[in-house]
Parts: sequence; structure tokens; C-alpha cells
Amino acid sequence: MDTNIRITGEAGQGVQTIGGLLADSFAALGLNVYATQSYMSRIRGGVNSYDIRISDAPLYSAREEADLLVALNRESLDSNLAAVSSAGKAVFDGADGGDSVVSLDMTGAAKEAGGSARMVNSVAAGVVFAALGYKPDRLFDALTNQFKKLGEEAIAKNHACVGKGIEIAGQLKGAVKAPEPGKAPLGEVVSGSEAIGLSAAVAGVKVVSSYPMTPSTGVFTHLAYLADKYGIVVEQAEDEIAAINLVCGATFAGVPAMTTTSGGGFALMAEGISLSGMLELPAVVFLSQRPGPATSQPTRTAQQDLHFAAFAGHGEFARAIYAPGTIAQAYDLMRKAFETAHKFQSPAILMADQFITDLQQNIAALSAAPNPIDRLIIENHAADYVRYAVTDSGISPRAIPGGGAFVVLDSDEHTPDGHLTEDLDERVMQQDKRMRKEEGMIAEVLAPEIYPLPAAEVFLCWGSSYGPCREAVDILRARGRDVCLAHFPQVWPIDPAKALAALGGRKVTAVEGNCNAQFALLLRMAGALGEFGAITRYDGLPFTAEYIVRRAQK
Amino acid sequence: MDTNIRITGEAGQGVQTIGGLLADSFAALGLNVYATQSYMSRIRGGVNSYDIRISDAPLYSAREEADLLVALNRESLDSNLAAVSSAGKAVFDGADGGDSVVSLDMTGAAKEAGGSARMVNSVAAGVVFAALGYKPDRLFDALTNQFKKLGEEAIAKNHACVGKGIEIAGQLKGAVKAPEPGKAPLGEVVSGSEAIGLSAAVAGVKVVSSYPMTPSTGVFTHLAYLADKYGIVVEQAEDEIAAINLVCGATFAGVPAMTTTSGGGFALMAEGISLSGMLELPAVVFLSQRPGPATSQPTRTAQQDLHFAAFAGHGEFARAIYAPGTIAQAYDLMRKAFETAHKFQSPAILMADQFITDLQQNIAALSAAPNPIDRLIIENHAADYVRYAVTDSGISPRAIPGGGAFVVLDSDEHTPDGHLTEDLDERVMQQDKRMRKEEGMIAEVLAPEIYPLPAAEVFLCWGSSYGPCREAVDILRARGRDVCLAHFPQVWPIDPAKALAALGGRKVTAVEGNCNAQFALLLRMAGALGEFGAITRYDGLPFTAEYIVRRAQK
Amino acid sequence: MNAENKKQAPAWCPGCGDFAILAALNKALAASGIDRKRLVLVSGIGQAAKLPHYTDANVFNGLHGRALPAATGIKIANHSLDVIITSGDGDMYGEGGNHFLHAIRRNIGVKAFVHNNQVYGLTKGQASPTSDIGFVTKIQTHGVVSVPVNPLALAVVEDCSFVARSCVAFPEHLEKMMVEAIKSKGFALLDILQNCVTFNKVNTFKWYKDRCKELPADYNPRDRENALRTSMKWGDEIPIGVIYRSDRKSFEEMTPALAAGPLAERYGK
Amino acid sequence: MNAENKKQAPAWCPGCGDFAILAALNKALAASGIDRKRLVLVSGIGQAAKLPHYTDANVFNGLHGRALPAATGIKIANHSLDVIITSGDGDMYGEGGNHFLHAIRRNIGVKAFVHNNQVYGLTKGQASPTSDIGFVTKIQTHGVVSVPVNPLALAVVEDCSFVARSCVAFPEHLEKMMVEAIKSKGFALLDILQNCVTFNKVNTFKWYKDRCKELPADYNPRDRENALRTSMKWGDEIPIGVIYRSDRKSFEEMTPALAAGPLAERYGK
Ligand SMILES: Cc1ncc(C[n+]2csc(CCOP(=O)(O)OP(=O)(O)O)c2C)c(N)n1
Ligand SMILES: Cc1ncc(C[n+]2csc(CCOP(=O)(O)OP(=O)(O)O)c2C)c(N)n1
Ligand code: SF4
Ligand code: SF4
Ligand SMILES: [Mg+2]
Ligand SMILES: [Mg+2]
Repeated sequence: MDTNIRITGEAGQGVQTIGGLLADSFAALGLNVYATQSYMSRIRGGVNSYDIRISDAPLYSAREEADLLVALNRESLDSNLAAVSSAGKAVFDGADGGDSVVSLDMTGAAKEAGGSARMVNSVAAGVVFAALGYKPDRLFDALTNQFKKLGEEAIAKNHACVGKGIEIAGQLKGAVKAPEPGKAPLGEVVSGSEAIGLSAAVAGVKVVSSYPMTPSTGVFTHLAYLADKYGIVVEQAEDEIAAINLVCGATFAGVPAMTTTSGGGFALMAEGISLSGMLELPAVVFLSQRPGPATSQPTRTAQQDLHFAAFAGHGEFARAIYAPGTIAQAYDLMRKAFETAHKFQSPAILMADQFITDLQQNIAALSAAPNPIDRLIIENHAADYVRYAVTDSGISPRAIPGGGAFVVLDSDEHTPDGHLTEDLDERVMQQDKRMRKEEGMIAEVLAPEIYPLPAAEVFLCWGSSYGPCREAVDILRARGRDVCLAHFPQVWPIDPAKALAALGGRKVTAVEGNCNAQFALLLRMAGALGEFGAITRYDGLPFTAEYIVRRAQK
Repeated sequence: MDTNIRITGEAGQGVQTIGGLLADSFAALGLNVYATQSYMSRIRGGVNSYDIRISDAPLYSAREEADLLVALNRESLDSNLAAVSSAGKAVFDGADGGDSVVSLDMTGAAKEAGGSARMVNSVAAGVVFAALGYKPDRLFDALTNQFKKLGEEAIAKNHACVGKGIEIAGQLKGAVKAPEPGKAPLGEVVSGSEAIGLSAAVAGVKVVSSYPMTPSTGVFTHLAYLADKYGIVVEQAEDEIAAINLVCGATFAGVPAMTTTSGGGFALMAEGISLSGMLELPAVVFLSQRPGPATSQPTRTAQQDLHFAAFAGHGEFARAIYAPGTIAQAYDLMRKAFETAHKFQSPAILMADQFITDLQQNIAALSAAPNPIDRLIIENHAADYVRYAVTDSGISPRAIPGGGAFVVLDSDEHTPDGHLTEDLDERVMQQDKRMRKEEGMIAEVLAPEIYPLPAAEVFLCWGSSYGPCREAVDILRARGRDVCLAHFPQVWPIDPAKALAALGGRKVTAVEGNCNAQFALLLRMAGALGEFGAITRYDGLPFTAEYIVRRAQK
Repeated sequence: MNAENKKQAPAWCPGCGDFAILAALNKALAASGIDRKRLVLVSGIGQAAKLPHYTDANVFNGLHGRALPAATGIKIANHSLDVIITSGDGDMYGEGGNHFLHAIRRNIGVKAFVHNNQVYGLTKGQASPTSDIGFVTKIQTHGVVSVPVNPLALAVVEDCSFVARSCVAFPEHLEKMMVEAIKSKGFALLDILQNCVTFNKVNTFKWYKDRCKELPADYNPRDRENALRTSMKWGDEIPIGVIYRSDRKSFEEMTPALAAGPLAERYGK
Repeated sequence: MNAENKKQAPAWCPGCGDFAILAALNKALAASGIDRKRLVLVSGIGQAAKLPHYTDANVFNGLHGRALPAATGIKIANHSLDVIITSGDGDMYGEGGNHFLHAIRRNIGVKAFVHNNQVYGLTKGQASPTSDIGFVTKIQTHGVVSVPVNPLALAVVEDCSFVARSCVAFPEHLEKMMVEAIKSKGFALLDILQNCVTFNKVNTFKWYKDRCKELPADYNPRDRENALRTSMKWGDEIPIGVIYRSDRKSFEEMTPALAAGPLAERYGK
């Protein structure tokens, strides 16, 4: 049993405030919460929405229909009305929402309750609780928590507004079927961005340098928020080129460092990525995707940058790319990116997108205790230390400046001691050494997850499509289709053996948020896939289970 | 019958001057000339060399061995002596070149002849002519031509130096077997860079904006040289980002425009490439490859940037990439890049490398008469004109500003009129429209050349590997091996049908100047190739026929 | 054809200073007798950069930070067009800082109108290069510590043809400055102090209104040393007006290939 | 350990001013008592940028134009290291111009020694941002028309902590300026006029030698207005010396996370 509540209004009306409040309150009720956002690239106006899906069972996808729609203005109402489910209800803040809409003057109610127009948020939350038939205790708690900094009066007024909301809900009370509370493990609501930022802080990132770019700014901002607690220097760079080169410098000097960006900014970093490949520095990039090319849809989601990320930067060198399917996995893979970067002294990318960074869920608490990764730095190195010793694994013992010998790095081809060389044999030795690291990475590539068990048909997916795919598989299997999913949390490099084990001999349908089925093509390039079908999406919205099911049944 | 002459010395000693002089003189003699250079990333010192291979038959590759080595200093002699062919001769400018070396005080001879130390160049050229047994007339002509600006005295002195060189050649006279003159069509020696620059000028490029970067600077410089004659604005940009955005602006305003760069600079242009995809502007990029990653070997050659070029820029959009195999083809494909860019209103890249840009040959004269491409611009457009009309081909009628209606471009997703939109259906319509252009491009993809005729085994190559591969095929076929080559002058997009027609059912060996056999992998990604072998090279030197034959016989 | 674009309603916040810039621009274009069909508005990405969509003109709305090179390319290809940039402080002085430095040197006849709200608006309130010291944001949690960029002083140092400042709180002055910039030869920089009601609660409309003072009538913009001194003033009193003029030749005048007329119009002829 | 690197012979042309810079640097480092093991030399790409290979130090020889952000990252990660940049005019003011503009604002304790030969040496002689008007190259076939960048004046405008000029023709002065820069707090810019014997036949050793004049002993580098005036001088007389000093706090001092000690050394503790 699950219910989807959609709050919609123009930018600046408080859609996010209500949504966040409800998500927290529902989580506190012991419901599984899955909250997603849809917004435009503007600060005021337009149509934004916030979906909170709640259930007594774990959730993996947003739903297209709303069982309860709360519209804060006319345009939002109009553009969302068709999405109300057959048994659903639509509430409009105003006098004349029209037929089939419950019109409630919520703004008026806020004022009546002694509050300001902005407190319509609390009224609306009250209405929602009433409609779902939930007791408002947890909502009061959430408000108390939210306004504790502003003092008793603010809390009291907001509580009064909730009361007013429940009061004016009238015939709406209990009219929307809602899941039973208390079935989910208690846990706080966390967003993808927060999980990723926290993970980096816990893993010991010490220098973060970025240029703001939606939808990566959430992680950047969260790291700034955590900076004092974890002792991180967060420096806004003048541009993305500065950011990646600053990160290279910081890793050279010995601390885990990262940058956060999206497609256009990542494009500017391509030369720096190549540099970190050449200098063998563990530069970590958080890349949050939005549609392209160019500026395109800044606040929407996509999985269009995989080919670019896999090959960004001139020359040939090793890199690792992780792409989380859930918030918990995002937390794990952010750390993994730091570990791999340091183990192989190579760039590592955590690749997410607007959908998963803005996604909010209540999940088992993520550890916030500092747990710095091993930098794998050799100390007390002798005077004859050289930075780029040729080894079987391609990994050379890494020292940092300030120790027993000079650490010399050159972006030109170099001898093992790091100095520039024009010798062609040295070139081949160093290039081979660097490429051997890719073999090591391949041996450690994360295997795909098969859900629920191998089947004749496989939905091939990566990154944030995991959840929607998983629900789609559940739905289709319930209808008797022998289908499973194979989700790749790591998309580069590719281990053909692991991929073949998951996909070989099965009917493969790539489910990807791009035009070309980019990951399937990478698998084919690696010799791990032949013919395949594709379910793609590139309108800017995330996949939903319904979307995949519809397309799969065509 | 062919002979390979190698001039070697440190940077600044005049290796290039002698080489150029000899190449011109040999061409005037009616020999086929194939001249290549090897130099270091420094202005003075080091070891540079200039190979001039001459023959009575057409040439396609450099040779590893020298039949006549002229070394201007000790270090150059030492590092090249082992490469002298069994019947070959080595000449050293100085007293004690050692056993098996003809030591001639050429600098002293220059002074004796009344010239300066720098005129050792003319002495050396005289020695070479004598050793080959050629009459010096054409060498005198070439010197007259070269020094005509400096006046009679300079000419006379240089002529005297040549005479002195012939004189001191002594027992060397006629000691090196040389091909018979008069067998090649008369034509001027032209370099890859010159052919490409000329082609762009002839095709009507009007704005060139670049940031200097070896090995692309030759084309940039040649365009600056041609600028007055063809009415081109050549503007050095503050960085590569400026260059590509300036090019986008210029094409918007209505003129063919291009930039020239190499890997690191191209990396900085990735965002701008994506922009030209989104705005549908015919931005043309000349990308001359050198080894990577990062700075690597600035003056060496490679084919390592194919994957990057094929996927550079965020988002998904159409682009065309051409890669010439000969100087004549470079001339043709530069024009083709402009035509394709304009026909499909998309970025087009001419991808070359240090090897082919520095390569010099005497070939049939390239037309220098202005022959501007059709910009395919609609004029007198009505007031209701929109820039991004949705069409079957994906190609929208293109107008430029200043005409009957506004021309509006936005890097955000846009409605057909070019204005920003947040509408998701419009997004899909425009993205589909843009992607349809790729289908049109695929239909026009240049077919591979099969040489000499289909065989059981195929050497798969692209770009500058053509010549060496071709000679290797000749050698191997002469030894009875059933092998041919398939050379792809266009490497993106890929038409699987055309590729399969050339490769299907044959044993394929990719011959590529990179570690990963990048083009073969692209073909496999496109479903046009299964298993393949590879002969790769990435030490910074170009392929030679010998290298390929050696590797093919392993 | 009407001077206001009917299709797109500005996506700006009510009260945003960008509205005043749009209004002043429409007036200045009319006052300058500009043929809209031969006008190109160029912008990068940001709130300010959306302006070209809200009036009638040819539009090149390119990449964040890259308005200047794009405008340069346009002007080179067709120097008979009027090319005006309307973009933000982050766009022009942050991401686009290198182009800013070099466009002035080049002195091409592009007019840059910079909406300087001392903040990154579109990305929700981070510091911009012109943010004052101490400005607190979600990234600069302890306040900005870097010295702000002074675009006007930099421009004077580089002998920019036309350097002016105005402010949305003085709409007539703003219009006048735009007209002057358009009239000038070579590269023109007009820095426009603009309130961002949502993310800049420090440098508000009133803050600007209280501080901006027009330069005296006898101010001589050709006195470079004085211009430099004037451009360095910031704080309780902020001078507005034409701070500096130089009589350097423009790029168009100095480029032989452009002498015979616009490249785009002569193409193939 | 010896102060000169034995392995690499400089790849510079005989007579190149870079040799004098290398020699002065070795002396200045000795005079400053710098522990080479705690020194990082950072450079971009170019002839100048090869310098770090020719002495003993930790080296970060990164990308063309990107010495500044790399040095910034190094200094943030371990502010107990001495971080000195030795790179070219193209590197620092051309490709790296935006970082130049913003590094000064940030005032991190990195010392930038710019080998200013007014030309792109390594790529064989194109104009650099500091090339004089009229300078003819194979690209600028009719001579440079853009006004040269004046890095010193820009730095003074941005209130740079330490701004100085020296010249290879005055090796002792050069060494002194390096010592002063190293001693200073925050970001230091030392622009070094350097002859390129191969590609700059205009601004030769003699040309510089004839024009460079030391600032008078009573010159006050804390007088900003005068510093600005001084920094604008170029031509028959070119002032060398410490042109400007400011007492701004450095980035390291203003960043709370660095108060407890270098990040790299405290890691995991
Ligand atoms: C390469 C790149 N980096 C970052 C962004 C994200 N971005 C869009 S607008 C903007 C800053 C806007 O600030 P400003 O230029 O001052 O304009 P305002 O919104 O304040 O008018 C940023 C960082 C982008 N679009 N492209
Ligand atoms: C991204 C990039 N663009 C261009 C180049 C080519 N390049 C190498 S050095 C250089 C300019 C060197 O000039 P400068 O910095 O003044 O140093 P100099 O050689 O004069 O000492 C250029 C353009 C490069 N290496 N990387
Ligand atoms: S966020 Fe600021 S700059 Fe942007 S529209 Fe709103 S008020 Fe204007
Ligand atoms: S080219 Fe110029 S800068 Fe480079 S080493 Fe030679 S003289 Fe020095
Ligand atoms: Mg702004
Ligand atoms: Mg230089």
C-alpha cells in the first residue's frame, strides 16, 4: 500500500518547505518515504513540484500519479490536475479550483490562525495529514524542530496553522487512503546530496574546490556546511579549470581532495582529468548529470554524459567511474571513489544526476564518524626515492613533498624520477606502466547486481535508474514476465567477464536516461554485449516504474 | 629504387633548412620526395632530424634506415649511426667522426668558400648531391630562389658553398645509389600543414581563431600567411575556450570559421563543441594529435585522441570527424569538413597528427583559386522565420542576423524560435531533431578505401597510418601474404554497413597509433567488428612500413 | 515590429533590478535609433543572461562566461551589426574573467552591459567576484575573504575605450549611460549595480540608491590618473557616470581584412 | 644535497635570460635559508616552465596556464611548504589570466616569478599578452595591435600583497627581489623582464638594460596611488623594484581550518 502526495506551486512559494516538512513527519511516523523534486531554472514563478510517496514497504521509484495533490496556485493546479489518480483528491489554495477540486483558502486560514501568509505551508501540511487520516503529533514535532531557532512564538503560530489546516480539511478528512504507519525502520530523511557530502567528509576529504553548477551544488553546499566540523577547506574557484587543477595540487601535497560539477563544468575539466592521469594523482570528481548538450535543461535529470566521462581528456589513461543506484549506495560509492583514486593514483568519478542528488529517503542512519581512508602514502622515503618507479602493477610508491626526498611531477613524459624526458623508450615504459593500472582496476570492478534472480530477459541499467527499474521488474514479474535487472554500480572500466556473466545468452534491454543507450554501447565496445533493445528517456524527467512498464509492454 | 637521406643535428643548427632545400631540389629533379621530421620540444640543442626519401616511384612511408646520413654534431651522429643501411654512408661535420664515418669539415669549407658558418647548410647540400651523383643545377636553382630576397651576393656565396661541398665530397662522389631523376610528375613540395591551410582558405574560411599549440601551429601560421591574399581575419585568442566560442560567434554571424589545436587545447574546447552541437553552428576544428595524456611529448605523433574527439562535450549531438591519409586527402577533407559542418549545421573536425602535418611531398599542384563553399544560408527570410524548425532531416533552414527576421539562439533547450523553454515535449522534439542529423551524416559517411583489393586479411587503419600501411601491404603481398588494407578517411559517425562491407568475414588487424586500438573499438561499439588483432605504436614516432611488417610477422 | 518580445515573460523575481535594466535598454535602443534587425544581444548563463529573450533582437545566448568571445566572433564576422552583451557579474568577471582581461586589450566594438548584483543569482546565492568582504553565503559560511574584483579600475588600467558605471536605482542615468556606450567606439564596459532581492540582502536597492553619486559635470573622463582614482572609490560613496574614455582605434579599424566591408556580407562576392 | 640538479642540462638557447633567472633563484633560495625539501616549484608549460627541472626541489610541472590553481591547492593542503611558481608570461597572463586575476584576490602565500620575455618562446615566437604594440610575428603579420597587459598595475588595483619588477640584466637586483618576495606574506608577484634571444629581437637584453631603472631609495611601496602611477610606466624608462606592498591578511591566516596546522600533516590524526 502506498500513497503519493504532490505539493505544487511556483518557485518561491514554499513548495520545498512543505515537502520537506511532510517528508520528515512521515519518516517520524515510521513510513517509508521517497521524495522527489521537479523544478525549473528560475528563482520565482514557473511550476515546481515536490512528490512525497509513502508506503509500508520499501520504495524505489517515484510515481507519476498523485493520490493527493496540493496546488498553491492556478498554473500549478492546471498542469498537474490530469495526474491525479482515479481515487485521488486535489486541493487548491484559493476560492475556485473548479469541479473535482477541493478549494480551500489555506492562505486565509494561516492569517486567521494568527500567522503570516508564508505559514500557508503549515496549514497545507495540516490539510495533508488530515486527508491521510494521520494523527498530527509527528508533524507538530517536526515543526517544533524546524522553528526552534526562531523561538516559542513561531512554533506556537505554526502549530496553530496546522490545527487550522486540519479544521478546514472538512470532508477531506481521511478521504485519501494511506499506508499504515510504524512499518518502516525509524531513520532520518536524507538526500542524495547529503549522503554524498557526508561520505566525502567521513572519508577524509580535506580540500573541496568547485564552481557552482546545478545539480552538483547540493553536494558542494553540504560540504561547506560540514566544513567546520570535519576540518575541510571549501574554496569556491574562479572557474572549473581552477577547481580541478587546485584539486590536483592538493592531492600532490597529500590530502584527499575533490571537486563537484555538472556536464558543462566537467567539459572544462577535461584537460585537468588528463593531467591527473599523467601525474598519477588521486583527483576525485563528483559529476552530477543534467541534460545536454550545452546548457539545455539545468534543473532536470539525464544520464547523457557517460561516454564523455569515460573518454574525457586527451591521451589514454586509467580512470574509474562509479554510478550509485540508491542513496545508501551513493554514500558507499563516494568513499569507494576516494579509495580507488588513492589505490591506483588515478582520477575517479562519482557520477550521479539531478534525480538522485535531490532524491530524499529515510534510510538506516549513515555513519558520520570520521573514518579517513588510507592515503597509501609512503613515509620516510630515502634520498633515492623516485615518484614513478616502474612496477608490475603499474602502481608506484607514492610520497608527498616535505619528506626525505624530492617528489617531482611533470605533465611532460618523464623518467621514473619525474623529470622531463625526450627518450622514446622511457615514454613507452611509463605509458605501459600507467595502462597496467587499468588492468588492476578491472580486476576490482564492482559486479552488477542481479534482481531478484537471473531471468530470460534482463533490464540493463546503471546509476539512478536502479530504483525505477527494480519496481518495474516487480510489476512485470507479478504479471508473469520472466525478467530481472542487472544494475552496474561501476560503469568504467568494464570487466567483460563480469558483464557477460550477468548478460550472456539473455535478452537484454538497456534502460538508460539518454538517446543512445550509452552504457550498452560501452559493453558492446568491450565485447560483452551483442544485440540489445533499449528503453530510453531524455525529456529531462527521471524514469518511473510506470514509464518502464509502459515501454516494456509495447 | 629509393634512397633515404637523413640530416641530423641539434635544434637551431639548420637541419630544417638543409632538409627543405634538398626536398625542393629533388622535387625539381623529378624525383618523388617524401620528407619527414623528428624534433624535440626545445628551440636549441637536443637531437633533431629531417629525412628525405626519394624514389622513381610514388612513396607512402618514411624509412627507418638512412642510406646517407649527414650529422651536424656528435650527439646526433651517435644516436643515428646504427640506423645507417648496410650499403649506406655517414657524413660528419668535423674532424673525427670515427670509423665507418666520412668526416668532412663542412663548416670550415663554408668559411673557405667565403661564406659564414651558417652556410654549412649549402655545403652539406652540395655533399649530398655529390654523394648521390646528381648534377647540382636544380640545387643552384633552389638556392637562387631561396635567397633572391637577400640579393646577388648571398646567392653567389651559397652557390660557392655548394661547389665547395661537391669538391670536398671526394671519394664519396656517387657512392650512394640513387634513383633516376625525371620519373615523377613535376610539382612543388607541400607539407600537410600547408595543404590544410590552403584548403581552408580556398573553401572560404573568413575567421580563424586559435591559441598556438604544437603540432597544430603550422596550419594556424600558414593561414596567417595566406590571410591578406584571401581576406581572412586570423586572431590569436587568449585561450582555447575563447577560440572555440569566437568561432561559434563568427559562424552565427555568417562566415565559415575555424580553430586549430591539439589535444590539451581541444580538451578546453569540449564545452564549446557541445555548444556548437546545441546551437547548430558549423564550427570547424582542426585537431592535430600528439601523444598524451597531458603535455606528454609535444613534438611527437600519435592517434590517441579518437575516442575523446568522438565523445568530447556533454550531452548527445551529431558531429563529423575526418582523418586524412595523404597530403592530397588532407586538402580534400579540410574542405569536406567545412561542407559537412554547413550542410548539417554541426561541428566538424579534421583530425591529423604531427606526422602528417609535418610531412612534405611533391604532389600534383593543389588549386589555390578561391572556391568558397556554399554556406547554405537562406536569405530574405520572412518575419515569421524561426531558426530551429522541426524537419524530417533535422536540418532547419539557417538564416543569419541582419536579414528579415530575428535569428535567436539559446544554449538552453529552446522552442523552434530559439527561445528558452522549460517544456519537456519541446525538449524531446528538438533533441530528436538534432539527433536525426546524425542519420543524415551516416548516409553520407565516406567509404573506406581498400588497397589493393579485398583479401583474407585486412589491415584496418585511419588517418596518417595509411601510407606506412600501404607500403607494408605491398611488401607482405610481395612475400605472398594475402593481405589488404582498409583505410577510413572518416572515423565518425560510423556506418556499420560500409564498415562491414569492408571487414566482414576477414581477419582484421587494427594498425593504430595508440594503446587501445581506438578505431577498432569504435567499430565494435557500432556492431561492425568482432574479434580483431592490433599492431599499435605509441612511442611518439609515426608508423613505418618496416615497423608494421616486423610486427605482422611476429 | 514591436520593441518588446511578446512570447516570453521574464522569469525574474518580482522586484529584481533586472527589470529596470531591461526597461532602460529598450529605451536606450530606441533613443539610439538602433535597427533591431541589425542588433545582436549576446549573453552567457545566469539571471541577467536571460535578458535577450525578453526583447526583440537577434540573440546569441551561449555558455556561462563566454559572452565576450562569442560577441567578438560575431563582430568580426559582421562589424556592421550592433553587438551588445547583457550578462551577469559572475559570467563576466568570474568564469569569463580571462576574456574580460583580453577583450579590453583587443578593443573590438562590443558593448558589455554587466548586471552586477554582487552575487550568483541563478545558482542560488554564492559569492560572486564582486561580493563585498564579509558577505555570508551557504558556501562562504564565514563570509567572503577575497578582495572584490574592481572591473572598472581594471578596465582603466587596460586603457579601455569606454568605462562607465550606473545603477538600477537611477533609471534615467542608466539609460543615458547605455546610449553613451552604444555611441562610443571600440570596447565599452558599463557596470550596472543591480539589486538581487532574493540572494543579496546586503547590497539592496536602497543600499545602492543611498551610495551612488553622479560624477560632477566638469569631470574629465580623459584624465586617466583621475579616472583610476575615481574607479577605486567604493563604500559610502560610489561614483556613477562615464569614468574613463580613451581614443584608441578599434579592432575593426585596425584590421585590414575588414576594410572592404563586413565579411559576412561580402562572402563569395 | 647539492643545490643544482645534476641530471638535467637546461634545454634553453645559449644566451637566454632564463639562465640568469635560474642562477638568481638558486642564490635567493640559499640567501633565504629555504629548506629545499620543503620547497615546491610549480610551473605550467613553456620555456620558463622548464626551470624547476634544473634545480633541486619538489616539482609540480603541470598544465600550460594552470600553475596558479595547482600552487593554490598545494599551499592549502600544506601551508608549511614554500611554494614558488616559475613560469612564462603566456602561461600566467594569457592562458592563465583568469587565475591570475583571482589568485591575487585570494592572497594565498604563493610567490609567482614570471619570466616575462614578451613572447611565446616554446611555440616559436607568437605574440604574448605583454608583447608591445607593433611586434611582428608569423601570426601577427602586421604587428600586434592589442594593448599589452600590465600585470603590475592589475596587481596593484587588486591590492596584491607584494608587487615587484626586476630584470635579468640586473642579476643582483633580481636576487634581492626574489628574497623580498619570499619574505613577504600572502601572494607575491615578481615580474621578471627576460630576453629571448631567438624570438624577441626587439626587447633584447640591451633594450631592457638601457631602460630599467631602480626605484629611488625613498620610494614608498605602501602609497597605493603612487604605486599605481609607477606601475603604469613603460617605455624609455621602466621602473624596477618593489612597486607595491599591502598588509592584507593571507588566505592561510583567514582560513579557520588551517589554524591547527597543515592539513597534509594532520591527516588522520
Ligand atoms: C560552465 C558552467 N559552470 C557553471 C554554470 C552554472 N551557473 C549558471 S549561472 C551561474 C552564475 C550566475 O551568476 P551571474 O553571472 O552573476 O548572474 P546572475 O544570475 O547573478 O544574474 C553559474 C555558476 C554553468 N551554467 N556553466
Ligand atoms: C592548453 C595548451 N595550449 C597551448 C599549449 C602550447 N604552449 C606551450 S608553451 C606555450 C606558450 C609559452 O609562452 P610563455 O608562457 O610566455 O613561455 P616561454 O616559452 O616564452 O618561456 C604554449 C602556447 C599547451 N601546452 N597547452
Ligand atoms: S534571484 Fe536575484 S538576480 Fe535572480 S531574478 Fe531573483 S532577484 Fe533577480
Ligand atoms: S626560445 Fe627564447 S625563451 Fe626559449 S630558451 Fe630560447 S631564448 Fe630562451
Ligand atoms: Mg550576479
Ligand atoms: Mg614568454
